[in-house]
Amino acid sequence: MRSAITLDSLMPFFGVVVLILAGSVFFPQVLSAGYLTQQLQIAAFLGLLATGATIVILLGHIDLSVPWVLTGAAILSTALVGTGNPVLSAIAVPAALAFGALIGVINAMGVAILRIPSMVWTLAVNSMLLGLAVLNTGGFNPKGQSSPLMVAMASGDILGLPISFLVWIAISLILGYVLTRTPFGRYLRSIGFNEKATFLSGVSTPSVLFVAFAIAGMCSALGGVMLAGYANQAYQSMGDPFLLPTIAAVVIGGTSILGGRGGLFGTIGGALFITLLTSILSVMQIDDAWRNIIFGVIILAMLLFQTLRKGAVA
Amino acid sequence: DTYRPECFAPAPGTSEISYDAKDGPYKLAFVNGFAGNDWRIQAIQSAKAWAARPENAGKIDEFTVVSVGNDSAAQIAAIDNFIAAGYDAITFIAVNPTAFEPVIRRAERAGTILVPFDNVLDTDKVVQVNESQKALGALKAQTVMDTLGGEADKILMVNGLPGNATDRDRRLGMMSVLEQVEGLEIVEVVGNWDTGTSQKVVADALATHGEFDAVVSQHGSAGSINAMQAAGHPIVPMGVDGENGVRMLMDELDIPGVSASQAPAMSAVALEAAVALLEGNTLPQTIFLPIPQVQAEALEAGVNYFPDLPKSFNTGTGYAECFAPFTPEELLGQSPDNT
Amino acid sequence: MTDIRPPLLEMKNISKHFGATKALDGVDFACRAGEVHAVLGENGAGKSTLMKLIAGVLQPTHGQLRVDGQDVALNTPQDALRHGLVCMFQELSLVPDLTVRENLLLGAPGAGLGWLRGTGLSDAQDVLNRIGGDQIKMGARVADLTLPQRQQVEIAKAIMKKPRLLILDEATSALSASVVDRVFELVREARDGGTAVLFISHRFHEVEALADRVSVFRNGQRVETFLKGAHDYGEIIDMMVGQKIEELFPQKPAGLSNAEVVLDVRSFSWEDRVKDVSLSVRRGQIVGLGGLDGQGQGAFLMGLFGLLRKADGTTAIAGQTSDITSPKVAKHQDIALAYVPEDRKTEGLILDQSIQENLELAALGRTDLDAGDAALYSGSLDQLALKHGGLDLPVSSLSGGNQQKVVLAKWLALKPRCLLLADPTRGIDVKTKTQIYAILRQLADQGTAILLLSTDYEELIQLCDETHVFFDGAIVASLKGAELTPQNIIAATLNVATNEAARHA
Amino acid sequence: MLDYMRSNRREVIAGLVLIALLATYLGTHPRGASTYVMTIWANQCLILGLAACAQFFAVVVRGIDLSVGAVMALTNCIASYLLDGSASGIAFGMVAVVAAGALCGLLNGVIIVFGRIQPIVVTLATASVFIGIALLLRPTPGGAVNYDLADAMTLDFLGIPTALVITAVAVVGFWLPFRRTGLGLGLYALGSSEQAAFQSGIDTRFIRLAAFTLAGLFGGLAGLFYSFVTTTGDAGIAAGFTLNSIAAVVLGGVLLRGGVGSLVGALAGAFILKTIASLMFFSGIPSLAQPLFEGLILAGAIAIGGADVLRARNKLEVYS
Ligand SMILES: Nc1ncnc2c1ncn2[C@@H]1O[C@H](COP(=O)(O)OP(=O)(O)OP(=O)(O)O)[C@@H](O)[C@H]1O
Ligand SMILES: Nc1ncnc2c1ncn2[C@@H]1O[C@H](COP(=O)(O)OP(=O)(O)OP(=O)(O)O)[C@@H](O)[C@H]1O
Ligand SMILES: O[C@@H]1[C@@H](O)[C@H](O)OC[C@H]1O
Ligand SMILES: [Mg+2]
Ligand SMILES: [Mg+2]
Repeated sequence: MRSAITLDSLMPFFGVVVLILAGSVFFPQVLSAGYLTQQLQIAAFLGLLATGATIVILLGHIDLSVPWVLTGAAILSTALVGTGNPVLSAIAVPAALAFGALIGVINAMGVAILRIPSMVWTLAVNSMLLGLAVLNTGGFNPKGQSSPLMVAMASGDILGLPISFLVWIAISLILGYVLTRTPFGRYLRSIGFNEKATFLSGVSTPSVLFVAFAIAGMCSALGGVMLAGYANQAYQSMGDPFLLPTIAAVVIGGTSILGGRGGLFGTIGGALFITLLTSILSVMQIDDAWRNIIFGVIILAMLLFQTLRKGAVA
Repeated sequence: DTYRPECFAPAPGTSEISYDAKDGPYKLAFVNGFAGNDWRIQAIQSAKAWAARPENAGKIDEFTVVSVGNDSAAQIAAIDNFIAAGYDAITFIAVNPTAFEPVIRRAERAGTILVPFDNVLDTDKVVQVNESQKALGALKAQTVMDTLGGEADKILMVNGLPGNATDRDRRLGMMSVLEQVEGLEIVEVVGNWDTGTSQKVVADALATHGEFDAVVSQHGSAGSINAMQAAGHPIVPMGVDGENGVRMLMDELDIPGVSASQAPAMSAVALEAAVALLEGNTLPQTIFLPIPQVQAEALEAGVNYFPDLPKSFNTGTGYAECFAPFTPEELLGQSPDNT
Repeated sequence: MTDIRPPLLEMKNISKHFGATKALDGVDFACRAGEVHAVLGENGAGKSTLMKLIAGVLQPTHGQLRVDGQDVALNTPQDALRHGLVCMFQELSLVPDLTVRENLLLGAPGAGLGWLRGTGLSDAQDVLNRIGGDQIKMGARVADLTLPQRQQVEIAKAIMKKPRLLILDEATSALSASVVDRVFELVREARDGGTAVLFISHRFHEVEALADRVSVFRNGQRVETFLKGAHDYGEIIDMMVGQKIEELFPQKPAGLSNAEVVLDVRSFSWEDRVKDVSLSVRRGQIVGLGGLDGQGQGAFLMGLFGLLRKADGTTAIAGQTSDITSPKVAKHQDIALAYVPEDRKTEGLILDQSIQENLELAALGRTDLDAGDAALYSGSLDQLALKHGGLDLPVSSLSGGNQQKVVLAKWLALKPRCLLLADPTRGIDVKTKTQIYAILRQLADQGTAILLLSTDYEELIQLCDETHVFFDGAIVASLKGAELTPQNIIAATLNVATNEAARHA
Repeated sequence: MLDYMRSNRREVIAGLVLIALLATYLGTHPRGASTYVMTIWANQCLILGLAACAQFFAVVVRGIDLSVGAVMALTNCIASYLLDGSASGIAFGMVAVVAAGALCGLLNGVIIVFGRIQPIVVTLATASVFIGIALLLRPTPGGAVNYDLADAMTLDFLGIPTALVITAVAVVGFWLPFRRTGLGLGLYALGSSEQAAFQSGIDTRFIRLAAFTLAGLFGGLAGLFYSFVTTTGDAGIAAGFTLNSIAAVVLGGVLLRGGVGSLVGALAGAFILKTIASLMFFSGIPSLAQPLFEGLILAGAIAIGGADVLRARNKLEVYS
């Protein structure tokens, strides 16, 4: 079994260190435990989404329904809690996860059965979810609220470490195990490289796609639940700012956008890196235009660095 | 004199506009930009609630609402379509303040009245309904400075979505007050009008800049308050927007300051203005609606905020000076299938 | 033949390394105008690598190339084309989504980025006509052509460039004997006109028929170059493999007619591509499937493996009727079918993954096996003598023959009751073939039902106990024993002569 | 004819879907089919159409360009400075705007080819940079485009919408001849099989650079035409166009795996997408239900293309 920790996946962690050091030149507080744990807490939201995205990208696909799966899960869970009914409140989180899984299954139906490119099918699913959310908000609008559990998951801490971060890492570990130590993980990457040959090896490739998209949907939903816990509410479009950073985090983490190659370890670094970069650009009060430019240039620099290193080895 | 100035208050120095009266009932359309946004959804609901009120329903032949997304070309096309279809008046929230000059000319030729609101146009050719964005910003800043007795060392300003004229003007309004304060350090972050984003950037600002004497924030302010709570930041005066959740927090935590909002019910006022114009009345070219605002002390559950409604609900359910504000039931009871 | 001019192409002390693999190691090689120079060697000997250096696809790690005695650097295929060096690759250089015409235009001499004129198209059409490709429509998408048709187009595309040096790297592997003959005629003509030809084939009789000179390669080195006829077949094989090969084909056991039936297929039909095919395989038998390409035999194998929707007919394995709806069902221990697909690179293997991972992939889904257990594979890997630099290297680093060994080993790990093979020895060297034949025969003896689709009638005759020949979706002849002759097979293939007798319901 | 339809099945399906949608739209429109209505429709369609053309050039070489919208935003902002004033100034301005787009594309291409990074990732990053520059130029929307020019480009010509004339010129004047050049064929070859293209002696690097430069150029054209329609510059327009351009090419029968499809298909896909959105105007669908319906129709249109595979009788066919 090849190690999940490659040089590629270590890159973003180096990047994180560089960012912290560079940031601390302007703001010594960047080195404080408070600031750093806060980044861990916030990175968890992006991290969870990127975890799901990694799985789908390893398959050689992409999931553009992340934003409104996230929003939908947040609306659903807060609505259930908002009913005040203890039973409905208790199932809020599981229901949101089930919703995520369901959307994942719908995504997979288009991709695995109808063979529609995931890039457009999941986009279409995203628009339908947006439509559902708009219709729902407009028609009957239940009072929404986050449950104490949701708030704790997003904002609580254990021994100084944010629970959101611990949840993210726990899920990464579990899924990391699944990816590297189980047939499912092997199938996933095989499909990412060559779906036809995997199918011909007697693998039910559609099932793998279904499970993978369902897991990704659940990750997005969990991200939505947590974000609702963090903001203590759900709101339309809460997922929109996450789409491109999610993909960026996965790629920066060394997972090939073509599928097959990569893993969750790098994604952890990628999510931390993107979160920290965004945060530092924000606290430096850099003008929006320059924030965009610097963000793009740094991502490019990271990518070029990765390929240059490979070039040097070959 | 212009028509009902207590509601359709003229902006300073604005001109007046009137058209020849037309007989009703009228064909009206509301062309929204992006739909997946709580404020906009409520604006649509307000418009429909207005059209459903008996005193208005009789004047309306047809009322159509469409949302086109964040694409000014698509919005231009939608408006052109309603012009082509012979609509009498079209209200819209402009995706872009400078893109509608040719449409205005085409509407004029066809005799269709355009009434932009909320995100309005850089034009003096049509009647526009809005609150003064600068005044909205200034109000928040002025209130917190007054609460602080006019002195402060450091203030946090949470801005909206960059690239929008409303964001720009609200910021300018805040700046106009804050720049007068001697020795004041202003820390600006970009919250994108989004609760979650605001919460993140405020959390970061608190972690790196320490404590602030006050906070002024645009849409999404609940995030700012959440972040301060999480960081154990002391209660300081705040100027915030009018989302239900913000008012709940402000009341619960006894945060001094003001909650002032851009009210989505503005969509109804815009329709009211359109009908007034169709009936031959004269209106100011730029209308500055009275800014719905509540001083922190005056917050009261069930009156100016609603614990039973979602936090993302916008409390701006009406402009009392124009017509009786919509009750939440009136807005939410609107079934989605009676356009 | 005395020629004082420098050779058309000369290679001096050429090496090509891929990481630790030395594909070529200090090779000196020359090819003269007006000769057909055969390059022989087992899989992985470095033949294709040598050709790719000449074609500008690869660049040497060390060494120098000369054209007409002048040092040249061939950094891209364009550089090679400029010197008149044209290669027909083992992996075809046709663009699948473009039409035949467009492919020819792309490769036409002088075709740049600008306006394309049809220059050379009529030459190409002439070539196609001459080599039996007159059926191929200029407007057909290459992806829709059969492999032999693609090879014909590739040949036309190469010849229309009027090469000074023409490389045929297993360019005729899928062509039937009669077409190969016509291609050879064309090649000889070109040679007589002064073209140098480098010819690679694993079919010895083709070398025999075409070559003037022969170079034998082994392990990245040139062993010897000699005029054809200087060494006999046995000697050449010894040179190639570095050891003696006693018998290519294993001995066929006698008297199987009443052995138990392992695989029994009744009335298998699918669309109008496979028509009412029935056959059975007994213990100890290897059953061949012959026929021209595209007559339904390939589809039939696919159907048995559960790849075709709405196929009719029944399949029984060891007396147990099974409904096989997908490869996953097919490989389940209750059925235990294995299928070695035609295209090992895209269907048989996951090239980017390691040899180990490829070996495990089929066994992974079997609850009764531990895919990680090396013992599952070691037996067949030893028997097939897989040549590799470590099981954790990507399978793409193996030569074609060794890749095929991995595909076989991956399926043999499942101890299949029935093995379906789609032309498993195409492009495979003689030694590897012997190894594969031996293992197939041994499996058959142990009771595995083996269905072998082959384009090589030697195999159908020498290895198979019975051969069914397909034509237009149906079996038109079932030959065994003394009936298994080249004449009968070819006749059946074309569905001429005594076909009535062989047709059964 | 039948042969043509079979080999261009995807474009034919897209065309039929478009005709059906357009008929529905015109059928529900109170004004019906008229030059005015067609002009409004065609303007919108052409903007996304040009964006889809940009995406097409990236996709046909097996890439994705996530910077299409950003290039539009940037060129739109540039146009808002250059398209007002003297006639010669405007002429220069138009060239400069398109050239700026091509330059963006070239930059993408250079990073992709020489940095050996996946296009989707490169353009994700460069999009951020382009938007940043656009925001430097136009922190908030503003500037102006000469109204006469804008009118000339966005109204009609002898009763035919100018946008449709431009579409026809793009197809007949550019695409059909282009398809018969070595470059045009090379794009397909590269996208269909890079290995085969390379071994056929095609300069794959140059072709890929050219493809992304063309993508940028069409992005610039989209930005330019957007400027004519909106007569102003806005840095915030990127988001919608990028993803829609991808949906458009797929609807138009261009395969994301490269090598298959045409500019005509890309245009048809874009027109379909915009017609779906226009259907909402007079559909009578409740306003808050419109986004859902739009999503459903989009998904339906996409699924029509996908349903094809359910007919495949050979399970391996779906993997190609
Ligand atoms: N791109 C590559 N990367 C790594 N190793 C390679 C590569 N190409 C070829 N090799 C190795 O170089 C050696 C020579 O391969 P080559 O393809 O030249 O053999 P060949 O003689 O043509 O074999 P065959 O008869 O199977 O075609 C083999 O060991 C092969 O594994
Ligand atoms: N006209 C056609 N209609 C449907 N499918 C076709 C057609 N032509 C080829 N195919 C596909 O190609 C596959 C190969 O089947 P075919 O019968 O041509 O194989 P074959 O004769 O055994 O070829 P080979 O000898 O190369 O293995 C079939 O599964 C089938 O799906
Ligand atoms: O005016 C703004 C409105 O246009 C937007 O949709 O929501 C936030 C408001 O502040
Ligand atoms: Mg109170
Ligand atoms: Mg070879």
